[in-house]
Amino acid sequence: MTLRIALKHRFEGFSLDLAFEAPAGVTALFGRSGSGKTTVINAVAGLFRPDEGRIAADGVVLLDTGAGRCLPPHRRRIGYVFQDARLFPHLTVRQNLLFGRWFAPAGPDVGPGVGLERIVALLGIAPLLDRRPATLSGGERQRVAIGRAILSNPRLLLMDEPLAALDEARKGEILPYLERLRDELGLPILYVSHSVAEVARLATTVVLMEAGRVTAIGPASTILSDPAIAPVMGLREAGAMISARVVAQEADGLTRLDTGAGPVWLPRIEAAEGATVRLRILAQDVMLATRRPEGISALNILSVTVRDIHLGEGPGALVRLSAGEATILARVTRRSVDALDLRAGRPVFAVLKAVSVARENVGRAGP
Amino acid sequence: MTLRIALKHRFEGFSLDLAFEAPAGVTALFGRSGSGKTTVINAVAGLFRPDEGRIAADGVVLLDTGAGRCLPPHRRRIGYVFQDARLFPHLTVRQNLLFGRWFAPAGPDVGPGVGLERIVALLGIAPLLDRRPATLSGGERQRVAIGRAILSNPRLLLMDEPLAALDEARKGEILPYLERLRDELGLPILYVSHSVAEVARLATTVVLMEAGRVTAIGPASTILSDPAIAPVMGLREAGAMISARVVAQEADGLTRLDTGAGPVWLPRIEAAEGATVRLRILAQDVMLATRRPEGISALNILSVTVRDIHLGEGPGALVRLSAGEATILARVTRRSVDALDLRAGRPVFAVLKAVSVARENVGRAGP
Amino acid sequence: EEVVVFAAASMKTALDAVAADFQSATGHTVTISYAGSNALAKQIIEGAPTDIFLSAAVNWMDEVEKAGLVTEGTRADLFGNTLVLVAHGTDAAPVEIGPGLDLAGLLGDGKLAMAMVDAVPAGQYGKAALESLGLWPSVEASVAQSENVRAALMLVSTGEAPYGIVYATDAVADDAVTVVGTFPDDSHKPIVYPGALLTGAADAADRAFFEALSSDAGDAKFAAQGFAILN
Amino acid sequence: MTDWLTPDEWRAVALSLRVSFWATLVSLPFGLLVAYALARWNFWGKPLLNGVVHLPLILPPVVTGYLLLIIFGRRGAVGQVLDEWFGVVLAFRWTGAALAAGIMAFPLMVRAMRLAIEAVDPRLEQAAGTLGASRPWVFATVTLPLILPGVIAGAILAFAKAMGEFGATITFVSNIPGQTQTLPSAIYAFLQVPGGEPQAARLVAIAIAIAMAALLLSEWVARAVARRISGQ
Amino acid sequence: MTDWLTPDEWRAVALSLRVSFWATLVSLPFGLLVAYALARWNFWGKPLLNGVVHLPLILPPVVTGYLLLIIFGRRGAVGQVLDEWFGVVLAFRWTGAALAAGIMAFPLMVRAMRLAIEAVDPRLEQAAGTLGASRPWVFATVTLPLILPGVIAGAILAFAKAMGEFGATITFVSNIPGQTQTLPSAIYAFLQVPGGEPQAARLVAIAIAIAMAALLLSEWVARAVARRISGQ
Ligand SMILES: Nc1ncnc2c1ncn2[C@@H]1O[C@H](COP(=O)(O)OP(=O)(O)OP(=O)(O)O)[C@@H](O)[C@H]1O
Ligand SMILES: Nc1ncnc2c1ncn2[C@@H]1O[C@H](COP(=O)(O)OP(=O)(O)OP(=O)(O)O)[C@@H](O)[C@H]1O
Ligand SMILES: [Mg+2]
Ligand SMILES: [Mg+2]
Repeated sequence: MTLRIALKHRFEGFSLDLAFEAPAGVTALFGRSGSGKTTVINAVAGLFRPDEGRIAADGVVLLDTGAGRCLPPHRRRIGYVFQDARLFPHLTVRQNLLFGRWFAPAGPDVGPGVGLERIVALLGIAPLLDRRPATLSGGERQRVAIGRAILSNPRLLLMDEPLAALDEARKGEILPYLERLRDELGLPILYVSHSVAEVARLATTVVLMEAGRVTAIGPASTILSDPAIAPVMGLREAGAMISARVVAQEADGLTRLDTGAGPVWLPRIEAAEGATVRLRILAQDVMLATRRPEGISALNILSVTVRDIHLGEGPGALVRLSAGEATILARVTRRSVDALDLRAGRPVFAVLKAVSVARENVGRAGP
Repeated sequence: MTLRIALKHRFEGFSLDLAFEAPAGVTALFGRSGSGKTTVINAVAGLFRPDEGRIAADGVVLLDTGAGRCLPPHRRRIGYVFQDARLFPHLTVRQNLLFGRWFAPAGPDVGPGVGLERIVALLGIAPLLDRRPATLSGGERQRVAIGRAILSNPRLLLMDEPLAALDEARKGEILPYLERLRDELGLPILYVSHSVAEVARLATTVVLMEAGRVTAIGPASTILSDPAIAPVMGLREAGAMISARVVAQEADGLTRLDTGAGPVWLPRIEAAEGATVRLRILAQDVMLATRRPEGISALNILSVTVRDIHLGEGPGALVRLSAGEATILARVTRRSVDALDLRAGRPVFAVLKAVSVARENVGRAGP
Repeated sequence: EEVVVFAAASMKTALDAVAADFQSATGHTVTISYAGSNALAKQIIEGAPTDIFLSAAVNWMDEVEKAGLVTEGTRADLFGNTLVLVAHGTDAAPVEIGPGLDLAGLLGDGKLAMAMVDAVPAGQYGKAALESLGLWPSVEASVAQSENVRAALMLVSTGEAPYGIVYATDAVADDAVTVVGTFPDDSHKPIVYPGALLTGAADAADRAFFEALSSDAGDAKFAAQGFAILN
Repeated sequence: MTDWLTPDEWRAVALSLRVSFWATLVSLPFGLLVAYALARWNFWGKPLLNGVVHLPLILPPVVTGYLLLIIFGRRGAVGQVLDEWFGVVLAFRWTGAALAAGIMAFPLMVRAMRLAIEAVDPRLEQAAGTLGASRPWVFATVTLPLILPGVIAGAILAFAKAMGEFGATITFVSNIPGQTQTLPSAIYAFLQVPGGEPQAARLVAIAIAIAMAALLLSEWVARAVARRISGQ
Repeated sequence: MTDWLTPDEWRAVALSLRVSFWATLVSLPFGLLVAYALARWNFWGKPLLNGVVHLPLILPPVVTGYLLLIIFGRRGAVGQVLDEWFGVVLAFRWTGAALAAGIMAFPLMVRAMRLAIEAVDPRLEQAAGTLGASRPWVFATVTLPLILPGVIAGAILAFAKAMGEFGATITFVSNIPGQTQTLPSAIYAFLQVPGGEPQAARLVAIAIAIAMAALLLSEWVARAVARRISGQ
């Protein structure tokens, strides 16, 4: 499903003017607080009617102010996880979860575990089923809201910072599930998050927003490895995405992958041999060496070539490296650039610890 | 100020039973969603009255169910940033910010920039001052709530996931300010967050909670470098805190520090020469080598000794290293443990990239 | 000087006229409070600052007298009234009111509008008259009782009820109803409007106005409204 | 009990209950509709509707009763239509008493419901919309349950008012024992005759008892509903 | 205008306005207090208070007026005390009419305010508490502004009711032109005499016009307040 969005609206002190196209998969809206992410999402859901705009999902026109067309929210079949959970206070958690079911088009539960039990178990809200929302904790509320939206069997999911109130462990459980929704159900998701890690893991497409405008849009791997964009996301989160093929699951718990630039060992990745996964390698996790280091704990040493060097404002530099087909980013100090005499075309070794690719930075390859 | 908290309460399906003491500085409550953090904070604020409990701030008894004493919230002078912002819908942003002023004890603005203009500039909410909360974005709302609590001139600040809805850039602006509140005003803060980075940066004391109980408590440096506790926080966030003295600000934008285990260069730290700062060094950012590596981009190579090795469940291991007085953690694969023949007492080199200590992991040394 | 009069509401038109003349002749002010006789009597008993009470019912004047609030020797039956049967419309045929009247037949499945037969004087008189004529049992079930006689008239006037029993004074001004018969005087107790000077009345103006009510000019105003002039 | 109430009085009590019950029940959906319209819709003539709804409050009851008579009486514009087309006669029937009571109570009912509707967070209704609920369904599954305390308050106000209504009722449908003689009419009758106060007091006591029982019941229900929502 | 209203009628209009205005204004704080107590406090006798507040709605107005006469009349228990100790006389004065109107309107006012108070999110009040506001201050700075639409609704209901109040007023303070003759009493008097209907109709038109004006004004104010809160 492709979602085409074009919006123009003026608030006092803030104006929105953007157009973009979200292909299938997860499209992440990324931008600072107040940049207009929720407003865009609300327009897609039909909760906000812009001065001018056109929104179409595949063939279906959801909104066309020019033609005076505006599908009401309940006819859009769009699941929405709100920034504020918005649970129904008069219904129990179970009734909240099943609310959308009453209205969803008939038919059996589709796809992998969109059933109530599965979702309840996944979200860890089984003990809450008979409670009412008033006394739930912040994170519990948000989890119920996620479940409610998914269970309404939508054809498009809008998620506005769904995991912000959750702890790392819970996030780690929910993220793979969202990946499965994306991949196995092919459920398109418009996803707002301030966490680059989440975006990197889930997003197929990234839309960068600033003050109501789109400043960059593209496949997640391109946007997230673009050194020019890195400062927007925070330098610490700069990194590149590469695809790798699972070669073997080894006995000591490591998985061997082939990246095209040499073998890489990572802690066990749950994927069949031969499967393709995407790895996000943070620029700051990559060390460069002019000689192949020895007697060192890092397992992964790739031969790469320096493509270009971006000097930032501070003492750091982002070095773009060609690793076979793929691109890797490395963040080093200017002092090291000088000391190692790094320049475009020079072959070097990229050193990467096995453990530094965090579990959350390994995602299934999107569609 | 020391805060002594002892609480016992039974909800249906959840019981709270804990006692701890929060010394001066920032005390972080850390635990999974639903573990009782908000409940504890509510009790301190006087919004929740437990079955049994005693809460005292320095000499002042805020609550003592045994003695039937319960100071009403407005007499406690406690600023509270709620998990849901709770702005007053009928007041403008400016009036919301100044609300506490009407009731705060008279006196000049205390401390560094507790004045309205300062806070407004810091939080980036100047354009919103005459708006009403209804149309603010999620992050804008939360920022106003932070300002409102600080401006009420409290003697204790409670913050329940105050930065969860904010982008990295904004977080990066607010965190140093909270540090200043902590250090210069000596304002004690009880802080709930799911972000270990935030906790590591701000917290003097960390209280780990699980299912209504305290499972660990101690100085942030101890708790965060305890390999036994690391899994609770997420292995990726495991790391040690060390103190370092600023030795020199060098010309290429790096700061030279003395850690006791050798010199360390980091991107410019805004601190005077001679000042002490705390660094959080993530275990996964530390590489180990048996020989001093050469021709490598990493600037910081410390001679350390292996103290002990914690093998986890997976393919990884946490290696505790003695670096002079301090302790450093390194996360490596078991395969490397074997390959490098790491064992207690063995002297090795710890390799640390200058850029890998992220700005947010450098904090001012707390009190 | 101010004269305060509590008077039954049905006297309003005539009494206002008398008061207007009195005021222009003497320069005294006359303030008249019109309400139901029962309410006025209770208020007088509860200490209302009143000089003259004009009641539409004997029993409420009795109550005031019992309470010792009537100036001795001033109570008098001032006016009288007659009870008539009215029909809706301008062309209703007159009937002979007597024991032989087939009132139930006239009504058909319509209602006979009356004031409340146990509580309001007009209703009480009407019920007594029908009983003495032997008509009550046949029409009892068809009686629609109104809050007061004016409301009963309104039912006939709008055609909701084909017939009604009201005072002659009420029927005069209504073009939508026809008086089809008058109840014989002996079919019910005499309908009288007693008036009295109350003990609170101190000055000459009060007495003068009370007397003006019985003067020829006063009588003429009441007669014009259809009241019978007693004594 | 039977000793100290005459059969007519018993009938008045029973009739008052019947009239008030039906007046409340039948006006409930209309009240809800009007309250919703006034709270949420913008339409031409809204101030007019608002004014008309409040009329029974402003006008002396007798006037309301008179207007009802003119409109809904046998010869009234609406009354004739109702009679000829549907065979519904209101004049001099308890149904007319219920109509009068319902109309007098209508502004109270509408106000209570309107306040409740205005207090509902529209964002919850939006959320229901995104979950596939159409407007009517949103109303039935979200709005209505949330305003239930207000609806109950409106209903009990209407019931109480209907129990006490007298002026418009007696003007419109008169006072026919067993058909339209409600408790207030009976009380009124006793107050019209000297010495009737004790009897009136008896009936007043009964009226109070009934209304208090209804009030307590409604409070209890409203509290139960509110407690469910607050989750305690 | 002056042509088609007699001086007495003018006085009735002016008096009705005065009576309704003061009845509303004076009962406002009491209404607010009672509404707050019923909405938020738990105390012994709460059902009783609730019942008493509703009484004027349940009882036929004549009964309420009669009770007022007995209690607040010159010879009444309270009336005597008020007279002797404070020199306040209510009986047969416009102040008494205001009392009657205020009492009759009280249940409507309280209900509206109570619903509004119950709709206020207590978490906002808690937030105000943590910012140092004591209970009364929380009420003044948070609760009251938030319930303002409800307070306005309550006040306008009370005003409208007071404008239309008749039964209790005429029973309690009679129908003395210039002193206690309100618009509804004047209408009543005209309806009691043959040929008085046109005059009554004129007064009814005036009553409607006044009440509509008040209603429109209140709606406008309430909307402005609500708009501020919703931030548009
Ligand atoms: N009705 C309105 N009137 C004026 N300004 C508005 C209105 N609605 C939204 N805004 C402004 O539009 C901007 C975008 O709001 P939006 O909620 O889309 O931001 P966001 O990107 O979701 O931010 P956050 O990450 O903080 O949630 C904000 O600055 C907000 O204040
Ligand atoms: N009144 C209540 N009745 C029953 N359970 C309650 C009540 N109030 C809170 N709880 C439960 O107590 C637990 C702790 O809640 P609390 O809000 O303190 O969690 P938390 O640690 O703040 O979680 P989060 O990170 O999700 O905000 C939750 O499981 C919650 O459901
Ligand atoms: Mg947002
Ligand atoms: Mg919480």
